[in-house]
Amino acid sequence: MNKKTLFMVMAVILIGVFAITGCGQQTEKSPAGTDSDVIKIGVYEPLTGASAAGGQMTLEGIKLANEMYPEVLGKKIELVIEDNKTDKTEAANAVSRLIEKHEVSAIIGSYGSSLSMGGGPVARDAGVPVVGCSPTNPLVTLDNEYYFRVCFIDPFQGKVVAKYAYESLGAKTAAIIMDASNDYSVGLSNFFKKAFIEFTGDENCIVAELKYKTGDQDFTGQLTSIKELKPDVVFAPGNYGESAILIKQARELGIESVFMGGDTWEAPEFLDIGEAAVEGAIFSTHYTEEAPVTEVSGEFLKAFKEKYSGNEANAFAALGFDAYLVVRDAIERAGSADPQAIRDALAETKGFKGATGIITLDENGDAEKSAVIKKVEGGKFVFVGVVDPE
Amino acid sequence: MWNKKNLYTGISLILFIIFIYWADNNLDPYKMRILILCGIYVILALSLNLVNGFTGLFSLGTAGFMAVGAYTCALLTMSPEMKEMAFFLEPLIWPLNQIQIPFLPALIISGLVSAVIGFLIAFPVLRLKGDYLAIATLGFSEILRVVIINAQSITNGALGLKGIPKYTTVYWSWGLALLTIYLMVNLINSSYGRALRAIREDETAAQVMGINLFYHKITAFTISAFLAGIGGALQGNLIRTVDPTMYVFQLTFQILLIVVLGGIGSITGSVIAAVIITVLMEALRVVESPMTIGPLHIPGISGMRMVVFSLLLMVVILFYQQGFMGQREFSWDWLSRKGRDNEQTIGS
Amino acid sequence: MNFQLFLQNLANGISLGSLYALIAIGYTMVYGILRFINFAHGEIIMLATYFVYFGILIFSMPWWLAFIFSIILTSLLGMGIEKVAYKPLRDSPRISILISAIGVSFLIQNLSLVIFGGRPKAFCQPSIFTKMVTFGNVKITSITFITPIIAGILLYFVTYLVNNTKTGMAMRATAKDFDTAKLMGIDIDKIISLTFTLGSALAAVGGIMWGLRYPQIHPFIGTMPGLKCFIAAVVGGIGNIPGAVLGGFMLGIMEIMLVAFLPGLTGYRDAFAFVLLIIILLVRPTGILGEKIAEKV
Amino acid sequence: MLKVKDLNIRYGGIHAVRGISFEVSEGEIVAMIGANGAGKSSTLRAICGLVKPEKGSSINFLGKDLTSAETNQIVRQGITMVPEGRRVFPDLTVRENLILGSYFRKDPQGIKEDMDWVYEIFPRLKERREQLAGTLSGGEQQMLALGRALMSRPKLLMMDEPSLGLAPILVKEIFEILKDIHKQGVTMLLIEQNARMALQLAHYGYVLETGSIILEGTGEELAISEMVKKAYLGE
Amino acid sequence: MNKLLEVEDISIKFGGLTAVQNFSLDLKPGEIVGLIGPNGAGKTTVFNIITGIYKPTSGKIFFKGEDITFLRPDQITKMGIARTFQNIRLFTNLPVIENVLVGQHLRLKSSWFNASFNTRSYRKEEKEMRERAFKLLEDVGLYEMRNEKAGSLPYGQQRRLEIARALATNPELVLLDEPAAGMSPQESQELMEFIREIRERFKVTIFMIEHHMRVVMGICERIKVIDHGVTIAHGTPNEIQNNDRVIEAYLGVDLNA
Repeated sequence: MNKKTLFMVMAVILIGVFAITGCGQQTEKSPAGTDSDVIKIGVYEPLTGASAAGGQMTLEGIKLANEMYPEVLGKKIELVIEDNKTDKTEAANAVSRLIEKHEVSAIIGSYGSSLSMGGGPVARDAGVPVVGCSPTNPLVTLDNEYYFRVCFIDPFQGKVVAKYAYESLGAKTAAIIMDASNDYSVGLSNFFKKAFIEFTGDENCIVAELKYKTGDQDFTGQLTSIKELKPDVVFAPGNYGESAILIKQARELGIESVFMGGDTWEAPEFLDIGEAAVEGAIFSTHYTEEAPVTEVSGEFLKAFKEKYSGNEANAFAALGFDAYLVVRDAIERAGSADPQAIRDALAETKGFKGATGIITLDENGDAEKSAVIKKVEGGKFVFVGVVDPE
Repeated sequence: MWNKKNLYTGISLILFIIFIYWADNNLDPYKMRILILCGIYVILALSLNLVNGFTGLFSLGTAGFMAVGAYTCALLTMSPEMKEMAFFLEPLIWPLNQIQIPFLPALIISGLVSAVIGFLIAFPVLRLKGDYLAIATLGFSEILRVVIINAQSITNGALGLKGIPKYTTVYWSWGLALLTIYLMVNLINSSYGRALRAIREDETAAQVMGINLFYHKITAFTISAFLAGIGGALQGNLIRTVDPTMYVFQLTFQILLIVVLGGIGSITGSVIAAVIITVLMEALRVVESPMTIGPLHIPGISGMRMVVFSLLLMVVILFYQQGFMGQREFSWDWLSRKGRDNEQTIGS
Repeated sequence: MNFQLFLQNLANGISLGSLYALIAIGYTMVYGILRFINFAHGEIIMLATYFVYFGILIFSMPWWLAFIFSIILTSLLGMGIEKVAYKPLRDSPRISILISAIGVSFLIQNLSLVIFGGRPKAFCQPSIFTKMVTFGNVKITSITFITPIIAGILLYFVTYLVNNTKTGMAMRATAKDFDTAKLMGIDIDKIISLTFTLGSALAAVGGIMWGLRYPQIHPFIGTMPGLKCFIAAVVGGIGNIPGAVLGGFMLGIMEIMLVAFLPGLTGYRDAFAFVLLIIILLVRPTGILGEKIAEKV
Repeated sequence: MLKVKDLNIRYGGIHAVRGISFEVSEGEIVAMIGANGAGKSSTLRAICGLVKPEKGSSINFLGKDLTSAETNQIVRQGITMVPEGRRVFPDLTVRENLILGSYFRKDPQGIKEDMDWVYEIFPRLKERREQLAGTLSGGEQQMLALGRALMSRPKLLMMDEPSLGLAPILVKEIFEILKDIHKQGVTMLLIEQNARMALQLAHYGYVLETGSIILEGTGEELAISEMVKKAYLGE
Repeated sequence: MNKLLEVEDISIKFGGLTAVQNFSLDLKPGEIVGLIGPNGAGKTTVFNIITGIYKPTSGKIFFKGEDITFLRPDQITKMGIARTFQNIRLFTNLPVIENVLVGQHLRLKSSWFNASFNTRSYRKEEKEMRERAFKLLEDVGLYEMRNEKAGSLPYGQQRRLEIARALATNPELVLLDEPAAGMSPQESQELMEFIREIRERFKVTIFMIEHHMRVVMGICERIKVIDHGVTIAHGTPNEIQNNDRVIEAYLGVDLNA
């Protein structure tokens, strides 16, 4: 017994030490990408865990872009994909692994602002640029000159929806139901509130502010108290699953207000789960297929339908697609696979034509672009307008 | 004999410190990161083992205490400017928005705050036993998380904190891990440790031996909360951003896995398992990436790692309940012939 | 708050509570016999909804057939889990079984994630479950009526089984005392396995009703209902079948009322359930309807 | 009928039963007496499979080897035991307890007859048949435990300390009933501390001390043996 | 003070059942007193009440003149009452030496902090504790086995160890619950010697439950007999042996009488 245990302990310690120190020996040390004929781009996305859906959708877009544009500077682009398990620690580890073990030139990711914030500091310390696809929390790029994103941010989106509600719908009162455990939902709700008060000039235009938590399924308690107040619009950004059920329950209770939300709603499951109840729901998003902003949009749509037969392209896939293209464009302009050069080129991105629109990165690394407003009609997402950044 | 053992211990300690120093200068940041995490998980595993393994109280509250520690430390070490930027929805309350203190006092305060909360929770909860205790501590951990989500002017709610200074180095993590191991070994071998193990073996008999059950349990629980708070703080300052979604039950599961695998009630086991699991967590990324064996191309299946770990836990608990070490501890006697003979007679 | 609003909230509470009650029956049954918390109950619920989903999607079954298919498959699965993960540990410390249960729960969750993917899927909603009934200003969907009726039928069925059949007696005997039950010639392995199978079937029914009410399924939907229904079962008196139903309704109604009357606290809804659990455990650990268990020194 | 050979039982480091051998013949009442911890209960528990004896032990019943059989199978062979401390199911009614006694039987007619028979022997149980067993007095519980055992229509009835915790008058009553039951053709093996009474009832007896049989003989022989008194009261 | 322990009229009810009724007892320092009675008579319950595990429904208990009726078990042990259990409750996974050391924990002065940092003052105390423990183990003849797991000792030695553990708390009164249960006549004989010895050496009073009459009769100065929770006799061993009610309670009534 004792001998066995001793042996085992020894073995285990050996394995541990080897695993830590030995991993690196397989990869030959060579300055990133200079003489190799591939350029590596890392991807870290939540492929498992609570945000797996978003990560998987984004990845579809990234992979599609890689298939369509597999080369830059005459070299092949290789995607290195790591799962961050919807876990911050893992996200940081994944980024570190991409940089150290795979020596990637640039990184794409991640769905979920909090995961992006997990990876951010690691990339900054290593001096490798990261382009986010859909992390809309302003904190992501804040104080991090190596982090960029191809999406607009929450303050802008919240404002866009408020503007549309006030100007186009003529709304005077609004109720807010937010997912308090979801930074996206909290951020959007707050900026919507600020903007809506500003537009209406009425301090009391927000008639109710209620909360729920990711994973909740029953919202009747919150909704019943809204019913009495009869607000013109209900702003309820959140995960599409919960939001669809929320709207469904609202309709069952006889609430007739217009429901509004953000880009997360643009998923086929939102329609599947919400069925007839989500008819008339309005949200802001990144792009539209009805009115392709650029020629790339059309190209993307066509390719997406071919590759993922039958599936409608969604905003996350489109953003993933764009993030890849923005990185590729930066590499091209930098003329090298050196991370620092790529970062500098990224910071200069201006008027890049992506699938989701024309992207210009501002001094924070955030995309300045127009938002699209869509509405659910006849079981489909229908384009109703564009709101430009001021 | 005693001196010889101390000598061995001293030599291995020096070797280990040299290794750390070497690693710090030679390993790339990715490997260092894992090495640092190993140290943090050692602390966390010992924290859970003190309560679950040595005192026999099945607690599942680690994630909650880690959250308390991480948030406390983050709020104390972040610069006022960073705080102002991060709290863009609702400002941070005074005086937290003005404070910035060095890492060491912040760490200690984090541990203390976590300990105080652990103490307050222990009061009602420790009257429960077995799986009720488990579910109640799990409940408290979840309640702490809900509070963090909702107390926006202190924790920034779901937005989390960002821009926490990077203080956690390998010296901090392994330094504290070694200190924790040292204290834990002393504690467990001391009269208090014996009292805790006696409680685990037989509560009634322990009580009749004059051991005040409640006092000892609550102290063990509080110490455990303290250590979990320290571990959480170190982790927070390593990742440099915290938010409530980090502290879900999955985190406790990971630490429980370490404790069970190493042996419920063995410090040595916890330390070894903490290192193995942390390294495996990374090494097993292989099973998730696409593989090509000859003509066979296996697409990567993400999520396999967690499947492997769940399976591992079940296999250990079903077929090898003792884990690596059972309740045994490493000792230099193992290496000498005499000690081995001695061990065998005990085992028979 | 006017009276109609109160009624509406009450209806909402009953709707949620009846779902809790339905799931809690299965929980309490398993606990009653084995005296351990089946952590994996929530995951069994989740799998049941997926079975329905795939029954309809792959085998193009009509919804009712898919329901039956799912209930059968889930029962078999429950039986399998008991055989593999719990039976070998029957003589081990209770904590080992609890750890094993946590392992099973994580294993199922992660395996589902690998197999089914993380994207939420829409659960089928046959129209008879979604009809609206209106009383004045109070609106109620038909499922709100159907769930309590099913809960009632199952409550009656399970109570009848446990109280009036030989098998039920054997279950109660096994719950009290393994050795003496064996002396009666009862094959306790069989009885425990049967209990688990039945408990899983009840979980499947609960899961299906849950899916009909909240038609979104993903690998994590079982977790919260699992925990909440455990709380409901404890509140009612764990091991006590009518208690589980009572606890379920209480928890559902209280949750809704908390949200309705104290809108400032809506964010603390989950915390409320856990606080309730801890209070009950401390004040009356046997629950509202539970019998007193004298502890032997 | 029952042959036990070289029975050894160990719990951890404790050697509870040390290689005892004995027999019970059909139609007999055999008593096993001895102080607490002498290994009597362990012997009975091993016979019905509730504890596993060491290798080399052999338990044979009506020619069948039962050494490593499962309890429920052993019970089906016709052995039943009234456990120490009665162990009735407290939250089942008297009637339900009795039905459980006949759990594995498939002859409804026979079960009904036996039920009537048990009610005949214990009229008090009949009066209380819908009461929860937990609400019965100690003596009534003992009757119920006995009745429950009879419901399996056993060939061999084993009793573990039927007089435990009962008032002398009740003990006497129980023993009278045991006599009656025996007259109906049930073989019995009983463990008792209440030595005098047990030996008066038994045809043959064994005296156990610390896991070994130190004395055996017919009931009368043992009843007048000074050794027995010594073993109990000391000198 | 000539009374060490006074038990005044204690009764306890579990549900409707009276397990012990009006039990009284006086113990003088240095006595060995036995408590006997058939199985299930309520003997262990009396022990459980004295040591605080059960609270009596009525009645009072005084130890060295102080009311200890409602103290916690650990407080009672601290006052100087130690006990063993009928079905040996050692800390089976701990070594023999640690079982004894646990018994000394209640006299520990050092704090958690001192213990964790293994300070000089703690080391000194630990050393003293160990020395005392070694001495105790020598006295009871278990020194050689000090590093064995308690659970792996032979039965007889486990019994001894349990007594040693009780003595480690430095008691004035030791309650022994069937110390000779499961022992061979030879072992019982040794045990009797042992109990006498520890009384002399540790200056303790002993109150014991025993089934083995040979043991009880051999060493007890006074004996109390209870049956069904009621005291049925009280006296010297000789008186008890010839008491009809006792014989009846033990050997049972005559069926033919």
